[in-house]
Amino acid sequence: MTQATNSVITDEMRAAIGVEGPQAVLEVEKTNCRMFARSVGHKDPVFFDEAAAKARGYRGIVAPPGFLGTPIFNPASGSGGAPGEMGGRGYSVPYKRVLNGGTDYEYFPEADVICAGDTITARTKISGFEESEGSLGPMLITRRETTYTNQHGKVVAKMYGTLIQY
Amino acid sequence: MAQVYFEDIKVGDEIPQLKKNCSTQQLVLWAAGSGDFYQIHYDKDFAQNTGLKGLIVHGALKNAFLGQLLHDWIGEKGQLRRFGCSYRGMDEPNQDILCRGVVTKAYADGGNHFVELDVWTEKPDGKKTSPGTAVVTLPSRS
Amino acid sequence: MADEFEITDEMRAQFGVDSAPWTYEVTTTSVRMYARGIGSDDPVHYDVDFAKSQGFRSIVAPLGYLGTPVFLPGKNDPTFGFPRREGGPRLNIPFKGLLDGGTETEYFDVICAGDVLEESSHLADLKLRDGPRGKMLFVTNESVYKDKATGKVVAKQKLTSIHM
Amino acid sequence: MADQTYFEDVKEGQELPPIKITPDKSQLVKFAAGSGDFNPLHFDEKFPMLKAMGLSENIVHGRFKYAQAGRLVFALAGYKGRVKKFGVNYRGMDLLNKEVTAGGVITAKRQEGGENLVDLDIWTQDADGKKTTPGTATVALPSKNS
Repeated sequence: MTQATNSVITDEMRAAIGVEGPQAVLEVEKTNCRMFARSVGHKDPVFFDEAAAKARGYRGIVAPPGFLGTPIFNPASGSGGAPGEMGGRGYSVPYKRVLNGGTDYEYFPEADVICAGDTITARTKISGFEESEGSLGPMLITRRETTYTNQHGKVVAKMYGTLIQY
Repeated sequence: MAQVYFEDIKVGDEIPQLKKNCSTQQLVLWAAGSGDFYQIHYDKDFAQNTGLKGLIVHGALKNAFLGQLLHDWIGEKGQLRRFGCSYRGMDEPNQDILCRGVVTKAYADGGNHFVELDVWTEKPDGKKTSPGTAVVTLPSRS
Repeated sequence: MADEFEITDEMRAQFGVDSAPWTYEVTTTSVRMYARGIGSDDPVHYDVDFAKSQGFRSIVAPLGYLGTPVFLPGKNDPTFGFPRREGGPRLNIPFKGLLDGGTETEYFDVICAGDVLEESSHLADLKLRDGPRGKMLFVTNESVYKDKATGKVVAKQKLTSIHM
Repeated sequence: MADQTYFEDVKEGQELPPIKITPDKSQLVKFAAGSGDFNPLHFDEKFPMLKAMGLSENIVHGRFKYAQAGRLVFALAGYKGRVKKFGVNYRGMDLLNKEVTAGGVITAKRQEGGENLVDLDIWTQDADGKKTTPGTATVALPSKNS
């Protein structure tokens, strides 16, 4: 993170690194595990059939790769956005365009596997900023990390997201 | 599919490919499954008003395809530890999306047998639209 | 062929023949999704604590929503999600056109998130009418939804299709 | 949600406050997600069946209109009333981005089996006022005397 003279990274932004945002509660249910798996095209019965999943040693229907639960939607509170959304971070960036640069999912199967019936708490923090000059011009890359903890207090997954503003 | 073991693979091996082709219906199914109802994936007029040529496939869906590619390969005894990709290019509905993976590293650590891979989705012309990496563990025959 | 169509005794014999049961699940996320889908902002469909404060077991399924059929690849219709199952009436209908004629739901209890229902359907009615373009066959199937935990019938839904 | 309506509050001929909604594609896709009906007829303007029907615009799910009638009936019942029955017939199509209005009128009040029942004619109508989805409903309302 070199400090170019024209850097858009401010002290406020540096102070925001590592600060966890508000928690989001996500529900992992049979209906949404199946819907997610169906929409991807999965065929493995562990994502659909509770008896098959249990026969393979899981607590219930397994959450398919990339599915970390559905945020609780409530029109009254405007909630229901995916965890990892920025919200009011208390800083502004002089770029108007935003791209989702990519997403990585990390699982911790030794701790626990996410299954239908789980309630997951997710918290997102900024892990760093980078600046670069690409074909789109100068850009700010924001790296974010969301930690997913299940109802037994086990960290079951992390999501690493890259946001590109230019 | 037969279970793949750590001893069966070596660096440079390509894993079995997964071919996808998203109908407009699949994009709406994905909206339902993921909760991402952004209109550029199912409303052509909306997509064109944002400057796109037409509907595009959700990046996260291509990421989930890579999840399926890996899940189907590692079998019942394998474990998916990490996977993901960057979103570098757009894919359109009704066009083939080929999901691929190549082993880049294989090692044992702490009783687990790790395999690292480069994974990606590519268009019919070979352009990689979603390059990424993955880490899985496989069972060992020993 | 369609012009000479008449309802036969063989068809009438299908009345009341129950299909194999299928499980329908009502979950908090599925109730919220349906409520969003119909544009409702009534908190009784979204907020579990609020719904309980109003005397309900959990958030209330909006009217018309009787749960989501368990989806198993290859066993459910990929577009509509309904189960393709054994048993139930088999009608050999010669008409090509098909219209959704109507829906009627009878409730015997409030359906809430957490409910697991067992649904079974049967042929409830057949009517042949003369329409402007020839004969029209009205086929009404009735689905009966039982609470799996108590065995109590919580709702019945009639779906009428028009073949012409 | 409005205040609870009691049996004593309503009379024959009374109209219910209408519910209006103009379903855009996003709304119909959310309904597909909620209802499980993923027929492309409702979201893909290039779906061949649409052209075969002589249409260039997606059509609203019949069950979406049924659900709007359901919202109307549920609003009458309130949290203390119970909807006993509601049904509609699908008589005409509604198109995307056109206003759908759910309406109803009370046709009878009766007491039966210890319940205070209200019968209704219900419908949804299109932007031109045509009732494309007529039907009936029965609601049990609480009484102020109990």
